[in-house]
Amino acid sequence: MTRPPGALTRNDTVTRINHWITAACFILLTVSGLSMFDPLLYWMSNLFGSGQWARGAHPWIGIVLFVSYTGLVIQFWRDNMWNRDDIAWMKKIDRVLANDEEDVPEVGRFNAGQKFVFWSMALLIPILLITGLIIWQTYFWTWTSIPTQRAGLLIHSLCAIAAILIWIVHVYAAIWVRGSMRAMTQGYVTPGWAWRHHRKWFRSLVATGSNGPRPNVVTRETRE
Amino acid sequence: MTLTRRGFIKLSGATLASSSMSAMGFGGCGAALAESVRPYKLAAAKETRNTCTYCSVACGILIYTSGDGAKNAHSNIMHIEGDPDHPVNRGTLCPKGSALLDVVHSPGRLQVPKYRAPGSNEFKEVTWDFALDRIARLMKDDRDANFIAKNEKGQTVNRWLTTGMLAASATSNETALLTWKVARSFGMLVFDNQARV
Amino acid sequence: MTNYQSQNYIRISATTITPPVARNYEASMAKLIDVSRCIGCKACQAACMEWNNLRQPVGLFDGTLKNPPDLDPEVWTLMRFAEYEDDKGNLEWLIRKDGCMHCEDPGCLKACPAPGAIVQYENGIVDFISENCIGCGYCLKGCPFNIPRISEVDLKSYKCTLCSDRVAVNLEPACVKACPTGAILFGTKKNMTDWAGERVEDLKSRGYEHAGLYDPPGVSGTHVMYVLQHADKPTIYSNLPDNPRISPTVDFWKGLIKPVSLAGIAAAAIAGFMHWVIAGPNEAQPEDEDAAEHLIEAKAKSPPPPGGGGKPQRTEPVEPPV
Amino acid sequence: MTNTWQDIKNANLVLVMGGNAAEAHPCGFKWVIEAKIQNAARLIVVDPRFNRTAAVADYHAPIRPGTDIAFLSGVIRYLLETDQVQHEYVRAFTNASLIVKEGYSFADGLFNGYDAETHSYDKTDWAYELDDQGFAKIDDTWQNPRCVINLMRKHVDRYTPEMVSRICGTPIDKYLYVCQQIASTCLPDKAMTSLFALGWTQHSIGSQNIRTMAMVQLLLGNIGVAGGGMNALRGHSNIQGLTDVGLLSNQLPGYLTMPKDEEQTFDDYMKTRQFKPLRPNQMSYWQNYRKFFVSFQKTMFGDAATAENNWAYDYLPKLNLPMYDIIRAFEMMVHGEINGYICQGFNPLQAFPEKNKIRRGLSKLKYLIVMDPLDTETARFWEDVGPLNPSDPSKIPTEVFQLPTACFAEEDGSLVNSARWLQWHWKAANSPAQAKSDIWIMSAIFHRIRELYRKEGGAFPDPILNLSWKYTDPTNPSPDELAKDLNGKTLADIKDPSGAVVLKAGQQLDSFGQLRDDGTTESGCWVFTGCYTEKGNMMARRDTYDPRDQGITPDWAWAWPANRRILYNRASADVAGNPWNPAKPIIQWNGDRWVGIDVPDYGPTIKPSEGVGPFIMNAEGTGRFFALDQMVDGPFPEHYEPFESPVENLLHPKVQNNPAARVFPDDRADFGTSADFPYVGTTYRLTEHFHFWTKHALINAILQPQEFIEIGEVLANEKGIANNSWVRLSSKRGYMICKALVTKRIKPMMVAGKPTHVIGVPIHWGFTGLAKKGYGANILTPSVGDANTQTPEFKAFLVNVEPSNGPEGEV
Repeated sequence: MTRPPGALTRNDTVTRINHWITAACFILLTVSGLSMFDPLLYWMSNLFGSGQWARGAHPWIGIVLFVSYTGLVIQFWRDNMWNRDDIAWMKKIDRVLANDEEDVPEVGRFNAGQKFVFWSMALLIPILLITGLIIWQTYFWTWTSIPTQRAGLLIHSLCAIAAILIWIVHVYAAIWVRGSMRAMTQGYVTPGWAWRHHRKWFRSLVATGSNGPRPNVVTRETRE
Repeated sequence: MTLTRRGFIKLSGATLASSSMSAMGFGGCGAALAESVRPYKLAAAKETRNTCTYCSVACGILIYTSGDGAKNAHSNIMHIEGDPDHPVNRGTLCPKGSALLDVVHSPGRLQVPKYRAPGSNEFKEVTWDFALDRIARLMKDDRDANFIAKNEKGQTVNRWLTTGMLAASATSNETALLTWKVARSFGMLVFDNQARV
Repeated sequence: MTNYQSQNYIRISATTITPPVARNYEASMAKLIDVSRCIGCKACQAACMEWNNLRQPVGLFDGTLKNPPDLDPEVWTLMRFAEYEDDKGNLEWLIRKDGCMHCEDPGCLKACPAPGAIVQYENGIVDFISENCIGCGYCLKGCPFNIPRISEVDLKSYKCTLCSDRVAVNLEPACVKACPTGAILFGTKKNMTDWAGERVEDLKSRGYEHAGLYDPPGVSGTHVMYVLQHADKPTIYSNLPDNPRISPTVDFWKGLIKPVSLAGIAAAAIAGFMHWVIAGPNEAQPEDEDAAEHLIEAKAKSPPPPGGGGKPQRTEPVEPPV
Repeated sequence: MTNTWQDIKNANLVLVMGGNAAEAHPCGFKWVIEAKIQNAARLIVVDPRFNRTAAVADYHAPIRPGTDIAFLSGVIRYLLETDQVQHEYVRAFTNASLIVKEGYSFADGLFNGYDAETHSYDKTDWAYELDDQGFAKIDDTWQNPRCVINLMRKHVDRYTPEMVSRICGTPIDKYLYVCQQIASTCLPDKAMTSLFALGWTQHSIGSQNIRTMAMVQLLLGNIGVAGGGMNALRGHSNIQGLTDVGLLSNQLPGYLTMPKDEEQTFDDYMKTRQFKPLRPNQMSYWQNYRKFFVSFQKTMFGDAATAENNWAYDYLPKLNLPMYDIIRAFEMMVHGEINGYICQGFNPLQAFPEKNKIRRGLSKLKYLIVMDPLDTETARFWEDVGPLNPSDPSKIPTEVFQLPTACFAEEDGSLVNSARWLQWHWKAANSPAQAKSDIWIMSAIFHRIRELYRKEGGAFPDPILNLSWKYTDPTNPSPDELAKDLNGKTLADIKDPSGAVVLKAGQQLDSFGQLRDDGTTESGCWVFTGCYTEKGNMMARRDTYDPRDQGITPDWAWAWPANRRILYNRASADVAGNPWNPAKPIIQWNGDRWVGIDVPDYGPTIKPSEGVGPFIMNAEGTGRFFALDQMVDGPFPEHYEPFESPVENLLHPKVQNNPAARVFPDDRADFGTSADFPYVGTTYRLTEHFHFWTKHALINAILQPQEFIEIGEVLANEKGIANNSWVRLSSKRGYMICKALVTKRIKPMMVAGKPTHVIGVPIHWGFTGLAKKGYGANILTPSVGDANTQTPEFKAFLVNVEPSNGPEGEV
C-alpha cells in the first residue's frame, strides 16, 4: 500500500483488525438473526447452509462479537468521552448533513455522532449477550423460567433491531464522508481530511508532533 | 470501501429480495408441503389373532408381523394392539398388554438350553439332547429309588414324592392336559400351579 | 403413505402463504380425556411408546407413581398424579394425562421461525415436521402448556402428533385405542363436546357441582379436551393452566414489531440513499489540504523541542496542546 | 367369576373389596365404568389404601387387612336386623330353612368337634337333620331355632357396628354407609356385583372371606342374576384353565378329586363322591361323577383302562395328605425330602412366601428343571447377588437345567379366562433360536423316560408304558389333537334311551351329557366337553352377537360348562320362572321349557312346580349359608386375626388365629410380634407390571423402574422418613432396602382404640430383567396358608420400617 507523505494514522493495525472482526460478526449475526426473526428473511439462513446451521452458529458468533467489541471499547473509550463541544456540534448537525462544516465547532478525534454509535453499541451488545444466553435453547433452557425466556426473546429482538438501525447510520456515514473508509481499511487520512472533519484532533497531533492516531504526550521537560 | 458497499447492497438487497420472495408466495414452506405424515406402518403387515398372555381378562390382541409369508422373508413381530372385535376389551389394552411387543422381544428371552453343574457359579450352553437325556436319567433314577408302591399299612399307593412340579399358568389347556398326563403317569403328587400366588 | 398437499393445511409456521383451507369441510377432530374415568394405568403411555417406537432409558423411582419424570423428546404423553384434599379433608386422587393439547390457535406454531416446521392439518392436528425444524426452541416459549421438548441428539423439537399417521388412515390415536376405561375418547370435536356434556351432567349428579369441560377459549379451544370434576380449579390437576393463552409477550414479538422493524430498517437504508442523492458525499477539498499544510508549516518554523520531537522539523512556537 | 366381564355393566352397585380391579384388571374394569355410565351404578371400594379403583369410586371406606369377615358378618347382621333381604329368594333358593344337626355348636371362637392336637375339626355334626328317606328336614316358617337362618342370625349377632369398627378400623359412619348401599340391592330388580381377587384369597381365612360375601349375595338375591354374582378376578391368563384341568396335587381334570390311601378300590372312591340328593326329586350333577371319571381314565390310559382293572384306578397315585401344596413342598425341600423339582413357567423364588426359606429349599435339591421363556431368579437361585440373593454357589450341589420355551405369540392353543371362556389363539411367529414349546419339551422328557423304562424296567412302569399317546407326531402333539382330547370322543356308537344312534364311534362329543361310564366314551376334562365337536373348534368362534346388549355374547368362543355364560342362572327367575328383573332376564320358563339368552344352568324342561333347586351342583339344590362339611374351618365364617397381627382377637382372645390352619413348627417360629414389628404390611401388584415378567419388558421397566413401598404421611413423619428417601423395611424373616413413597392415600386406622399403620409393598422387583434390581416383597412374607387352600397369607403380616442411607449403607 502506498501511503502519501504527510498522511496521518487514523486507526492503527490492531484497531483495524479488531474493527473488521466485529463488523464481520455483526453482519453474520444480522443475517442469521433476521432469518429467524421474520419468515420474509428466512431464506437468508441458506447463506449458512440451513436454518439449523444459522440457528446453531448465531449464538457462537454473538460471543465472538461481544469479546471483539470489548476490545474496541478498551481502545476507544477515552476518545469517546462526552464534552461541551459535542453539544455545540449537535446543534449544528444540519450544517454537518449539508456538508458545510465551516462554522461547526472544531471536533476532536470523534464527533458526537460517532460517540453516539460507539456508546449505544456498548450498551446494546451486553444486553444482547445476556438475553441471548437466556434464550440459548441448547445449553440454558432449564436455567430460567419460560416467561423469562419469552421476555428475553422480545428484548433480544428489540435490541437487535436498534443495533441494526445504528449500524446502518454507521455504515452510511462511512460511505458519505469520503476518506473514512480508507481510514478503517488502510488506516490513514490526509491532513486535509483531518483539518476538515476533526480539526481539534489534527491540531493536537501537529502540536505534539504526532502523526496519529493519538497526540504525543507533552511533558514539562519536553515542553520548556 | 468496497467491503462496506457490499454490506450496504446486501442489506437493501435483502429487503428487496425478501419482499419479492413473499410476493411470489415463498416462505420456504415448499419443503413442508412436500412432507407427509409418518407412513402407516401396518399397511402390509400380517395380522394374527391371539390372546394377551398376562391376566384372566384374556383380552383379544392383534399381532402384526412383517413379511408377507414369502419363503425368503423371515417374519418378525413388529406391533401388537387390541382386537376391537373382542367382547371384553373391545380393542383396549392395559399398560402390560400395550407393551407385549417388548416381552416378545425382551433381551431376557432365553435362546438355548443351559446347564449349571453342581458347585458351579455359571450357566453353560448345552444341546437339547444333553439336557433331556440328563433330565430323563436323573428323574428315572430318583423315581426308581423313591417310588412308594405300598404304604406302611400295606395299601397300594403308587406315588412318587421326591420330585415335584410347578405347572405354568399361562400355558394353554392343551399343554396343561399333556403335562397332567405325564406328571401323573410318573405318580407325582407334589404338583401345583399358580392358582394360589 | 399419506402425502399431504397445501389444501390439507390450515396453518403453516413461518410462512407468508395463507393456506387455502379449501378442505375445511373435513371434520375437525378432538380427543376427550375424561379425568373422572382415569385410573392412571399408563396404558396410553405404553401404547404411545409402542406405536411411535419410543423408548427412553430406564430411569429411577422419583417419589411419585409418575414415570418417566417428565415429558421428553421420547415421552410424548405422561400421567401426572395429584393427591388432592378439599377443605373438608376428603381425599381425591386426580390423575391427568399430560401432553400436547393441539390448540386451535397454537402458540408453538405462532412462535416458530422455521417455515413449515409446525403445521396444522384441516382436522385440527398440530404436527411438527422435524425436517424443517431448526431447533431454536421458540415453540417451547410459545406453548401455553409447556409441552414441546428439544432432542439433545438432533436438536429438533418433538411432541405428541395425535398419531397423525393413524388418524390419516381414519384410525384413532394409539393412546385412545388402548385406554382400558374409555377415559380417552376420539371423534369429531362436536361429538366429543356433546358427549362431554353428558359426562358433566353425570358428575354433577354424583356431587361434583363444578364439573365441566376444559376447552380453553384463550387458545380458541383445543383438540385435546378434558372433562374435569372441578373445572373451577384446573390448577389442582398438576398445574393445568386456569386460562391458557398465547403470552402477550409472544404476541407482540411475533406481531407488530416484525413489520415495523423491517420498515424501519428499510427506511434507514433509503434515507441514507436519499441523502447521498441530495447532499452527496462529503470530501476533503484542496483548500482543506492547504489549511492543513499551512498549519504544519507554521509549526515547522518554531525551534525544535529538546530531544527532537515529531517530524517534520518544525520552526514555529509550540501552541499549547488542546 | 359366576358372571361375565361385560355383565358387570348390568350392576346397580359395584363393591370392590378384597381386590383392586382397576389396578390389576384395567380392561375388565372398563365394565365397572360402563355400569356407572349406562346404569347409573355406584362404585364402592373397601380397602386399606385409597387405591386406583378408589380414584374413580363414589365412596371409599378403609379397612385393616385381614378383617373382611368381621366387616361382612356385620353386613349380614345389618341386613337381618333391618330385614333388608330378598325373602322369596332366600326361602326358595338357599338352605336358610333347612335344619341343622343338634351336635353343631359354636362357642368362644371354636366350633364343635375341635381337636387341638391335629388342629382340625370332626365335621360329622356339621350336617342337616335327615328324615327317614335321607332328605334334609326343613322348616319354612323359620320357627325352629336349628334353622340355618336362625343359627346364622345368632352367629353374626356379635358383629355389632361398634365391634366391626373396633376390629376393622373402619369409622362407624363409613361402615354404616356401606351397609346401607349394599342393602339397597335387596330389591328383586336391583343387583350388586362383588369383584374380588387376591385381597381375599391370600389370608389364613381366605376361603371364608369369600364365603361371607357369598352369603351376603344370597341374602340379597344377587347370585345368578344379571349384574350380580361373586366375581373372582383371576390372575394368570390360564390359571382358570389350569385349575379346570386339575393341575393341583389333589385334583383330576374337571374338579374330580384324587383318591386317598384309604380308598383302595374304585368303589370306595366312588362312595364319597357320588352325592345323593338331599331334597326330594332334586337333580344333582355329581350323580354323573362315575361317567366323568371313567371317561377321563380312558383318555389317560386308553385300552389299558378296562372294567376289569377298575379303569386303571391303581395307576393313579393315592394321597396320604389333604394336599401337597407349595408351602408343604418347600417345607419338605428344606428337610431334604425332595430331590428334584420342575418349574414350568414359574418363579417360586420370587413368588412364594419367605424367600430365604425358598432359597434354602432349592439349595438342597439334586436337580432343578426350569422351563421358561424368560431368565428367572429361580433358575439363578444359586447366584451370589449380594444382599439381593446371598448364595454361595460352591456349596450348592443342585444341577440346574434352564430350558427356553416359546411364548404366547409362538403357539396355537386355548386359554380359559376369568369368566370361564375357552378362547383359541393362533401362532404369529416362530420362537427365537432354540426355544421350544412346552408340549415339545414335556413330550421329549416323557419319551426318554418311557424309553429308559422299556430298556431297563424299574419301579411300577405300567402307567408310564400304558399312557395313551395317539398323536400324529408323538414328539410334538398338535394343540388341535390335544384340544379334541379335552373335549372327548366316542369309542363306540352312542345310543339314546330309545336306542337311536346319537353319535357314531370316533366322533367328537357334543356335551358331557353324552358321557358314559362303560368305557365307550373318553374325555380329558368333562367340563370342557363341547369345546371341540364335530362342528369344529368352538373355542375359535368369533361371533360378537350379543342379545339385548346384555353382555352374554353366546357365540363368541366357548364357555364351560356347556357354553353357559352365567352360572346359577336359574336363580335369575323367581320360583314360578319369571325373571326377578324383567328388564334384564337371563332365562325364564315359557310354559314348557326354559328359554333365554343363556344356556340354562338347570334341566331345560324341569317345570318350576317340581321345586328343583337352582344350585344343581349342591345335593340340596340351594345356596348354602351353612356350608356343611365343605370347609375345614367351620360351616359359618368366623373372624380370626392374621397369624401376624397388631392386636388380639377382640371376639375371643383365646382363639387368636384360624384354629384349623396348618402351620409348620419352623414357620411358626418365624412369626414376629407387634412389639418388634408394629406395622401391618401388605403386598400387592402395580398396574404397570405383571408379577415378575414385565421387568423384562423395556416399556414396563421404564413405566415403573424401581422397587418402593407406600407409607402414610403420619407414619412417615413419626419415623422421619422423607418422600423418595431410602428405607429399611423388615419382618421377622428378612429385610429389604428400597425407596419410600409417602402418600395421603394411606391413613392410620383406629383399631381396638389404638392407631394402626399399614405399609404397602409392591412385589415386582428381582435381580433379573431390565428394571432396577430389587429384593422382592416375599423376602418379608410369612409361610402360612389359608386353612382350606393353603394360599399364603401375603396380605397381612407384621413389619417395621426405618430410614436408611441406601443400599451402599448396608453390608
